Amino acid sequence: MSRLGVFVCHCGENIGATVDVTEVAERCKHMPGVAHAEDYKYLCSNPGQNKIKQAIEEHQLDGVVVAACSPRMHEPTFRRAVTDAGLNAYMCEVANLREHCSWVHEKADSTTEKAIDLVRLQVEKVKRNKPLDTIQVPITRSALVIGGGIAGIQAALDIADSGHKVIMVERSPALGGHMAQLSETFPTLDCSQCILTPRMVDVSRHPNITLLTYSEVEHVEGFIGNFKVAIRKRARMVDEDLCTGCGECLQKCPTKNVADSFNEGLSMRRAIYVPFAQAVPNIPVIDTENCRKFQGKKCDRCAKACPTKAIKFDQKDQIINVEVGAIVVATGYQVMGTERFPEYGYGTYPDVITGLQFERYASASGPTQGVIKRPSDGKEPETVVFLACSGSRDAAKGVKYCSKICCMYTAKHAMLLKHKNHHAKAYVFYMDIRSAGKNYDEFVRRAIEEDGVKYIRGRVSRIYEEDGKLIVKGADTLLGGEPVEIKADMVVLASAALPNHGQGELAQKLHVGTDPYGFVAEAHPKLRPVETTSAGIFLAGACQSPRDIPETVGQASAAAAKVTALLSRSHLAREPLVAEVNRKPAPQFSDCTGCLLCETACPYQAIGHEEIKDRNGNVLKTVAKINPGLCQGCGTCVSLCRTKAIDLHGYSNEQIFAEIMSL
Amino acid sequence: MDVLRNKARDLLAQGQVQVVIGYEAGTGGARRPSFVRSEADVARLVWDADCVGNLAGYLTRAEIKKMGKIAVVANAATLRALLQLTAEHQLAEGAVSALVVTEEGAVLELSNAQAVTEHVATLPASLSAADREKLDQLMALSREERRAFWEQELQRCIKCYACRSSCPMCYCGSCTMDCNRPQWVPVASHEMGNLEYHTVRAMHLAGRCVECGECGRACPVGIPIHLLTCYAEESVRRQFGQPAGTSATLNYALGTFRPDDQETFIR
Amino acid sequence: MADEAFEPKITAFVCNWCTYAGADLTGTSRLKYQSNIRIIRLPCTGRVDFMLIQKAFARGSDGVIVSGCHPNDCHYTSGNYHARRRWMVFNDLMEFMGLDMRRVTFSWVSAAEGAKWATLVNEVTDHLRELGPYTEYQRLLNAGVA
Amino acid sequence: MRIGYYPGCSLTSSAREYDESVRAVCEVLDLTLVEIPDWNCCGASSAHVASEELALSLRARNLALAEAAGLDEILAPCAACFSRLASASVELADNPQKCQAVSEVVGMPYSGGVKVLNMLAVLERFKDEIAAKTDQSFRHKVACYYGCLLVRPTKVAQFDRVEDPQSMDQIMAAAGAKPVRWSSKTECCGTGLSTITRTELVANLSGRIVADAAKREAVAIVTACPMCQTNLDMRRPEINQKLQEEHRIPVLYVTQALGLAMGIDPQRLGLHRNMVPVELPEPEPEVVTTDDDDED
Repeated sequence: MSRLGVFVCHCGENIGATVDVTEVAERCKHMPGVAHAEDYKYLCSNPGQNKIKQAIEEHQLDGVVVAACSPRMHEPTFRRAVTDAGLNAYMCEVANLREHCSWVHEKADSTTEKAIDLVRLQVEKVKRNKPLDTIQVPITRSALVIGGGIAGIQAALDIADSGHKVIMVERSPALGGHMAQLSETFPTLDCSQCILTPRMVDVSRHPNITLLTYSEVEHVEGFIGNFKVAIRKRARMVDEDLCTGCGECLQKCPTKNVADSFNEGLSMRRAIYVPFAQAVPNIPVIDTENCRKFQGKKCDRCAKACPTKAIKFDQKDQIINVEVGAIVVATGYQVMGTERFPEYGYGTYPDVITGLQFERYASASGPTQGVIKRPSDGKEPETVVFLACSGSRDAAKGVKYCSKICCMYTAKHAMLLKHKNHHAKAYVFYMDIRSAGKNYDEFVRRAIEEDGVKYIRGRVSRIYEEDGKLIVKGADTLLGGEPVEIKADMVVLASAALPNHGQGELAQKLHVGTDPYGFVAEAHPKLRPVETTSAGIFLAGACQSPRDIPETVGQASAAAAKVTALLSRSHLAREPLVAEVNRKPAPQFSDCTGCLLCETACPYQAIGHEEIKDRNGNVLKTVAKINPGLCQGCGTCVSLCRTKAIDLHGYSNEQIFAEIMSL
Repeated sequence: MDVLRNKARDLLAQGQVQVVIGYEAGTGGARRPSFVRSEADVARLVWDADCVGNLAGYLTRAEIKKMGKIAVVANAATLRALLQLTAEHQLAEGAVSALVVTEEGAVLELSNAQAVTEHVATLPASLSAADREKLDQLMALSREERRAFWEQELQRCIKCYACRSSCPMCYCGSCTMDCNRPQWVPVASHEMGNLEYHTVRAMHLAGRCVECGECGRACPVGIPIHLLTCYAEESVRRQFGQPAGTSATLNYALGTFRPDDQETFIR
Repeated sequence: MADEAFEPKITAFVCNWCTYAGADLTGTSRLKYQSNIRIIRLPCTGRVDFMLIQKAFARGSDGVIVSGCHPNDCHYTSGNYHARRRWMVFNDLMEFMGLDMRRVTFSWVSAAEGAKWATLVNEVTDHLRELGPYTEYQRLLNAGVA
Repeated sequence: MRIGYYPGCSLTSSAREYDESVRAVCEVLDLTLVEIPDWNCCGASSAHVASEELALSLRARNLALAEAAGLDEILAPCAACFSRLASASVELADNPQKCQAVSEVVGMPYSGGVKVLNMLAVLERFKDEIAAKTDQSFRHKVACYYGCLLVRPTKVAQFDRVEDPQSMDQIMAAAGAKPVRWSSKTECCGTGLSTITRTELVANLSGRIVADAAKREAVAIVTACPMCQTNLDMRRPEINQKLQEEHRIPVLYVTQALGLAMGIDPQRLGLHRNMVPVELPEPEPEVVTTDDDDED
């Protein structure tokens, strides 16, 4: 017979006012299995907890019911107190007499009766509790960073600096992401290459970081602390050890008409290329779609030109399997193309370009070495119109959110235009200017006051071509909605920032949720912004929602801190309230019949199966097996199981049955 | 009839299968299962309109599995049961091949799940017209009348569990009824116990029942309990469109979900 | 229940993350509701086995409330979706067997809907008081047993 | 192929040439037009301003007549009729209560299934037959002008792209013409109030369209709406006076242009009724396109 202790709290007046606490304590004394019952003014106070500890020793109690406030409040407190007294934490239950009884009912016998029922309910439950210990899950003390932009670079460096191994996977042939494409960065206008290149070199030189470029995550399985990741390292057709990066092969390639995605299609590149001059690693890649050799034609000029014979046309994709304890998603964003704007010509007007394309024009390493030109005839545009909020904050385009960074980079673009061509005219059509960062608004004011950029508050309804000029039809809502028509040489759309292409598939591979727009979903918008609902998978940067560089770096270091905290211990302690498949002696071995219908129901893919074999290895039975590291204890499988083979610690079938029968 | 026998003889002769489960003439013209293991006994096999029993129930028994490769004479419900059992990992792929006697009298040998799936797709639903009519009749009654009907029927249940042992989908080694810590369903065959047992069984077959009617035929006191499981299966098909026994990799309707499942009663 | 006026006995199975927290909020906002209900805490509505509802009635409840997180809010991402499917089939089957499903209330109550919990409990309690004791089911308890 | 035909008031009066050319072209394409028996005015100009219920009932009656005659699709060549009838069809499509209410007013049952198509949507289905039936003699640069009601509002028209429609361009290309790229496909021609009351507005707006077409060396402007035709064609003197330029570019209905390309006698296409005389220059020489040589 169990020896239980019942402690009824007055909670000052909160419970005592409407529930006859002493009556409850008195009636509990006569409940079968209760060895000791008392009431006290403030059980959660130190003296209150000490009373419980003393009673445990004095009456050799093997279970405790504390009738007080909501377990969501002080369950941990009382469970810690009980452990101090040498009793297993999970042999202590809390009856909610305050929020669920005294505060919501008037003072009456029925209220006291209800309180007694609620205590009896927990008493019956505690009788069937089993002592449980926290689950220790071993951790692989290394991390995977997906994405080689500034977010991935910062996260990888921070984790590597804390002494843990990092594997970085970058889809394009080199690090840098979108930041490498930028000319100068707001609000200080320092050139992006100068602040990014050292970091990229650090990554390539860091002893703890294994850099896999031109590679993608193929498959992920496992759970926090124990992820198994298959990475596809696509064939570059260039042997990375032999290649010295001399660039001889780049000159010899006959195919010169491939649109260069690094320059956002503004210039052409060859079939063998390095994305940009300061690329890390500085090793070329053969683009098999456009290389003649791979279209069946005879050509091996690059191989002939290579002094170290590094070109290997027969290289194959490699699948690299790694084990990591944590994953950081830092896959960045993309900008909406001009083809998504019917009112601005469906992308058919060459001189209507995106912000990223303007960045390439403004960049010294760009197709025009930093001289702002226009795509149609290469002339330097006299009048340039910038359109803020192109596609963002526009339900018709399916992008209701504000892309956050465009107000700042639009002001920067206009400023750069004026710096490079003093008598050029820059107009910006805007709805509201959102420049809320440090020194941000001063930057925009400078563009307006010192550089003479004309800001027009209004939307542009249509752009059409006439005599080589772009007629921009808008309205100026500050001048009473006067229609405005500007004959522009070039129009730059500050188009919406969207989730990067392939973000959806990656999220599915990682079992990570995405929000309705396709950005990675954070665990909690305010309290857990760098974590995802899948334990052990963190996120940083614009993959979660549009974000500028300062915030991205901040978030990357935050994610790295979370990873370092996770990897700092060899084992991970987890709440033991998990489900378990029962086991029995031979010949049945378990109630489970191996139908495995629970496997598909588990939201955490925690249920696999195992084969029970006899001594010489032939399979006697296949039964479900629950991985305690992954199981979060929701109980969906427990109520699904037809043979009741699975039970949930803390909310077992027997316990709940007993609770029902105690009413 | 002899086409079937010849086929069985060949299979046994070539040792492709170790046993052919079919029907043989029972007492008083009834049909009962027969387990032919040698060519000599092949003559016992019969096939006609009375062969309605669902032989799939035997496929999950350990003693039968021990016999080695099995061929089973299959009607529509047996084929559906084969697929559902494969979907629930009770039958290994290709462990059982089905012998189907077509109207034209030819014998098809369906030896893998894919062949069975294609054949099942061509077959009509196996709920008999009488049962269909009975179900509609019951649904037309008011709640109180239905309560009275089932109370009166279930009162006669003696908890012999014949329905459970005859059902091909009730292969569980230990059933909820056998669980006594806690005692989910009262063992006694009083009304409460009977009602809860048949409710639990119907819920356990929702989305899994192949509507073969075997339980209704097996009930010694003649309760139409197959209507309960057929109704539960139909409810799943109507609401979630996932019919049981139509694919070897079917997702169990109550083990999966769609975020936009429509219902009208949740407040 | 000693006194003569009938007071319905109600059992509630609620999920810990939403409805239990919602009921806590009802408490902290000092909203009043009738005290017939007894709340049983479960981690998720996915943990609610239809047999629990049967057992509650077998134990003499006149009404059962099962409540959890709204779809898409589940702490375990899909527990409530699974629960909803089971309730849809269970509801349908009970109607077919003629049981009085007016006595079972399924609902979504989030951690922020303290007021909704209070109104729900009051409404269900009044409705059950109108329906009276669940003699139809409780009569089965001792039917056919000597 | 059989389709309901709703000429509407303008095709039986001021736009008779549109009606004649539609019938001529459909004959060649062997598309039988079944005029809706006893059709009534679609309430285009004023009904929907006066009373919503009147407007809906007027339009619904035509749809009910079509349904009674077993026509599940109606061709309404005039853009305004198309827009009015289509909006009724969309409004009643999945709304049994409204259908019920309207049926009572109209005195005829209407279940909501009739679909309304504009001229381009119908011609689009015959692109191959058009290519086959035309003798490539109409190799002229044309400016395809869509106006507004053919493509807008999107919920009603549900046709082609709003800002840069392509259907008429493709139809004319199938007939051998060369549609020019220009910026005024869907610019307003000044219809609405301004044709009668404020003609100078029409001169300004339509003038821009005509000037843009001329600048692109288009030989003709092609339309599919009587209102656009009126403004671009009949108001040409005011346009020329406003622009101080002499524009003699003719304005053809799409069916008139197709008729010419099919070699139908101009008289049967009603070309003599066009205000700006239709004098087309010699068709452009056949340019044999060879695919450019492949680099070594």
